[in-house]
Amino acid sequence: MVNFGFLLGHYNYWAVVVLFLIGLYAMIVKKNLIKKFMGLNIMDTSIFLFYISMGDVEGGVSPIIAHGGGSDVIYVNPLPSVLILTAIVVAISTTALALSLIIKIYEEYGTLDSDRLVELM
Amino acid sequence: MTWASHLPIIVVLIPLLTAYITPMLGWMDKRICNPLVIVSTSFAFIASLLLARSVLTRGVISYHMGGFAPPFGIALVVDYFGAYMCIVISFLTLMAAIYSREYIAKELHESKTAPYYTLLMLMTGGMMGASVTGDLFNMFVFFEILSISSYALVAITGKKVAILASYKYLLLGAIGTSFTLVGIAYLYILTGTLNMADLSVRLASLYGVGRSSWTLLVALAFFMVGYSIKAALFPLHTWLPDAHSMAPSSISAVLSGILIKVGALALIRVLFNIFQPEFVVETIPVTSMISWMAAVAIIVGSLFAISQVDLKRMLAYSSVAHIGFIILGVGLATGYGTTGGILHIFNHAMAKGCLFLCAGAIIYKTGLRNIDDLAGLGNKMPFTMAAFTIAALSMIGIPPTAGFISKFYLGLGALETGTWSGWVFIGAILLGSLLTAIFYMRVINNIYFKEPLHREDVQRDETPLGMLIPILILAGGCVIFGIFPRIPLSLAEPAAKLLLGI
Amino acid sequence: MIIISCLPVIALLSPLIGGIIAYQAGKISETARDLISIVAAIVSFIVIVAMVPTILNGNTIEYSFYYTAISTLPIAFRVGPFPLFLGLVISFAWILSAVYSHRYMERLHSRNRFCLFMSLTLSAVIGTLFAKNMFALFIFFEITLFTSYVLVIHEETPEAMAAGKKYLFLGLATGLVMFFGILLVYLQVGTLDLGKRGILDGVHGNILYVILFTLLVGALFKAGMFPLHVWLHSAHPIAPSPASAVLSGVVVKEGCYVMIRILYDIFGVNLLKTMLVSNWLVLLGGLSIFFGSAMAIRQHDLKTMLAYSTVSKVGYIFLGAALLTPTGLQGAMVQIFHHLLAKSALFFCAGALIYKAGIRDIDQMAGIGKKMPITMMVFTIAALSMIGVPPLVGFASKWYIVLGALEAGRPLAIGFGLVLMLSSLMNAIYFIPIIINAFFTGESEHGEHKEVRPDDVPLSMAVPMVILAIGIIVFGVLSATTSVVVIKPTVNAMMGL
Amino acid sequence: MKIIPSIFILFIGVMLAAAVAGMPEFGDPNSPANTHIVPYYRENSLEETGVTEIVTSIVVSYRGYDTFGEVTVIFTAGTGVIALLGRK
Repeated sequence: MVNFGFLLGHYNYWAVVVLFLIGLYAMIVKKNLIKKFMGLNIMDTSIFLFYISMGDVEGGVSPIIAHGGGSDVIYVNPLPSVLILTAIVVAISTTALALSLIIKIYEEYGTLDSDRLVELM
Repeated sequence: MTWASHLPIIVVLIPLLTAYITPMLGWMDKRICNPLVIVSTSFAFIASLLLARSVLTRGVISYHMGGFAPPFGIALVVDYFGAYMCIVISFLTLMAAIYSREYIAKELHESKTAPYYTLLMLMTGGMMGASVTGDLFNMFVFFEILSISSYALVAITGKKVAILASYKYLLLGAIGTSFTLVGIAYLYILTGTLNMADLSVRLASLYGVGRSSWTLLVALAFFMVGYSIKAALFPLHTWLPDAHSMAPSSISAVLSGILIKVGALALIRVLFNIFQPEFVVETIPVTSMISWMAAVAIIVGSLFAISQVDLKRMLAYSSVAHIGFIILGVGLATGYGTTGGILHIFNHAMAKGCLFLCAGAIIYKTGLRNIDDLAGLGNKMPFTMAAFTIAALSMIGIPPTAGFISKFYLGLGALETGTWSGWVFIGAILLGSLLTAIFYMRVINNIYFKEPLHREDVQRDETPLGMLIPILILAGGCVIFGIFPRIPLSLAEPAAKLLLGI
Repeated sequence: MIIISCLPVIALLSPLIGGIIAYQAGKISETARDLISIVAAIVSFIVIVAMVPTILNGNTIEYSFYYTAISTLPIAFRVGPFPLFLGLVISFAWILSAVYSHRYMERLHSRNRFCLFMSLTLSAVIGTLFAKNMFALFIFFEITLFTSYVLVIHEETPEAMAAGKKYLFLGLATGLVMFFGILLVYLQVGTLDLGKRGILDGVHGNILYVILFTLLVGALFKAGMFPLHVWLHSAHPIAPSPASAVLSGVVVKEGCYVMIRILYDIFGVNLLKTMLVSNWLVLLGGLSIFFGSAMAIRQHDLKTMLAYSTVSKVGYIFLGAALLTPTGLQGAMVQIFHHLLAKSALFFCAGALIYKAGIRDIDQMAGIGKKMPITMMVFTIAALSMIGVPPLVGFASKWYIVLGALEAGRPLAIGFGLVLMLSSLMNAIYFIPIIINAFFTGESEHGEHKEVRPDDVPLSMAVPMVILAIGIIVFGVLSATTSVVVIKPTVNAMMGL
Repeated sequence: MKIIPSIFILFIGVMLAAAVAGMPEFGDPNSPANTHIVPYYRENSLEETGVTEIVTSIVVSYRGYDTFGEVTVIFTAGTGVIALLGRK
């Protein structure tokens, strides 16, 4: 019944799905603010992986045009790499801001436990 | 190639470049920041007006960044809606910038002045960029500029509660970002393009074809969730009341007035520019789904607002309700309805901007935040309170204020659908209007018709002129555009028609 | 012939601007403030008078602001005979009210605000009268709600705030219902113009009943008709007396006016006849007459009694209009004029009693007629007119309504005759004892007015009252003439005859 | 306590799985992503931008505007961090 070819043909994507869910789960369920953000980073990383995966081409080489490179050379798709460069920077920026917020929260409240914070608020 | 043809990029670059200069100048002398920002936003405002004029005369403008043709390079596409948003954004930011001069001097520590203005400009640039872009990924990037700067601005006062509010906002916002990123990836993997116009063409061939339509639907769902978080559409609004009430009032005005509307803009772009109206209205009824959500948002947001004691929190919940009005209008996907939704973006920006600025003025002068303590302010700050009243009436939708016109269009749009759900929607609109009246009239009654607790409360002590001017301009706008609504309608109507393809 | 003229706009703007100037002037001098607001009302009156010849010659005056509002729905004005004469009487009553309030208000607080919102209310009422389309009409209709709300809660006591809350929120809710009806009309026929009689002609089906119901809810709320009267008996008495007079005399008439426009201009007589709703509407009017009178009898507070009496009189107006016959409509119109004069006079009298003797209760009025003869004479004339005693104008109105009922058909006429007799009787039950008590009974021992010297109200309060009383008599005597000259042509025009 | 998040996660997982089911296979050279725009870059980027590395040419030329936005995002985050943690 199960089409293993289909499953295997998408194995990278399945990994991405699992990673995404782990990240999302951590983000929702974990009480520690830093762990929540680690969850977010896992989620983001899974998306990066996904972008890279979809750019891959069977037997492709990195997209650098060798001098006189013929048209028969297969390159991997460069566009997702470009997008992911930007997305990584965005994720880093968000994380930087989040961590500085967390530092402030710890200074002000003395705890990073989200339940405690709700009480203190 | 005259300079006028570069207007689409100019409106984005003015605030962003100002943002880059501000810290340098602020390092030399902090007093320069404010005039610089005011001048720059004024230019952005003028540029937006020129942009709108050229869109009105020459139709939709497509601007190729770096001269690369659209599917390969990034194209900026300014349609009526984009130009309209630019005007709203630059106008309200200008008001907030003028207001900030005196407000920020008291509210913020001196060392934060330069970062404040830098972030304000970045946020404006981000909103402008998101409004004029024709590229899906580019919109994501600009959304991040505006989101990250708004997270920082919410927390900029450094107050305990503000930091936590900002964290909450950031957490949800980051989830929204990730979701939209997934949506973009799915669309890209199906079509291989990121340009909105190209996407809409290439997606059209995929509707209902095999399993790839599943991916399509999931992508749509992820976009909806992601941008609904940014737009604070119920039930994803939970970050909004904290963030908007804890931010400095000038920022609250911008956040509530336009930032969430940019989220609505993204929703509109995804629904009508990327996915075609026929698909989202008929094939799968996404629009009617978000309309239902918006109708619930109107009622629930208003009910929550009624139960608030803190003035700014009440205003924040009112924003939840009014983003519902906007999204409802969009989701109706009829000529009148979508026009009403788009028109309400402008009307709500003015009214809610004015209200938040007034709330800021009250806090500035008296330090009061609690609605029950506001007695006697009608005599103490007559102009501010008059502006507050006008803006509140506009929120309720009392003629001849601007809110009435958007209510009229939304109502017509709901009836125009001709279905029973249209009758439910108009019920929600009217009930929402009545509920809005309940909580705004409570404030107005407190201001004018209640004995103040202390004698000194009735001494005349008006808001400083620098803060009063933007308040009065916005309140005046609420009335003027209620009597002369054709001015915003001249852009809103073609915008809706173009989006819906009618 | 249509004549483009900005006179309606001036009539509308002069109280608006005058009120704002008066508000500012009031910070310096109270007399100047009152003078300015009186002058503003007089200007408005004169402007309306200036339109009379044009209208009597069979022309219409129009004015519209281009670029206002939405494409097919400009904020525009059109003055025909009916709005004109109603406007004439209203602005005249307003002058009297402004004169009256000069002395009356001096014991109350926030006088500047009161003056401002009186003027704004006048402005909004005139806007409602002269509106060309339902859109503009609704705009002014809603503004009236807000401006009159401030008048209702003027005292700022908890009771006043509660009454105001009821008034405002019910008004908003019913206004929204009416708004819904307007949207329905606009979507059905694409116009809201009130000029063509029966713009809904050609629309079929149940939607018509929905539209009729929703539109009438808004209008009848403002008019204080029976099921929607719940705010009236608390809001009108609690306001200061000059405000009660204009609320009961004018703002309620605004609701009646809108009701008539809905019935005759949006639906039209023919359509209403095919809809077969006339009898139900007449029944509603009859209920209102009964209920208002019955409740009035039970009251001890004079102003509350007068407020309930308003509910009953609005029933007459509605009933007359709902008969859908020319004479019935004529009766309704005369009743509008009559009630405007008489109820204003009665509330002025009630105000005078409060001002001079501190009396609010009917039982305390024994013997007051000897001390305040002018007040009580005016009261008597107005009350007799309310009961429908012949030479007075109230009789004329009832007479026409009866005739209208006869035109509509025999069963209706008999039924209505009964209603009329009963309600006249009820009116007599609650008015006559007061009069007898005031003039022919000795002073009651618990009256608060013992120390009142035997003098009457000041001149500035007496004159408006007397003018109104004279008006009641004169129009009653001349009712045949006025109805031929003024009302009959108007009615014919509205009926499309 | 953790049941509701789990159900939510499961729901998202099902959606993601459905989406994966509709995607072209991993590494498929004929997928739309690999055939629509990318060939243009392969053929024209060298002469239009003069850069042999296609990724670089896209980053700085074709999608240079995105990169400008990306720099701005970093700038934003930097300003934000300064605003939050900067000297008191």
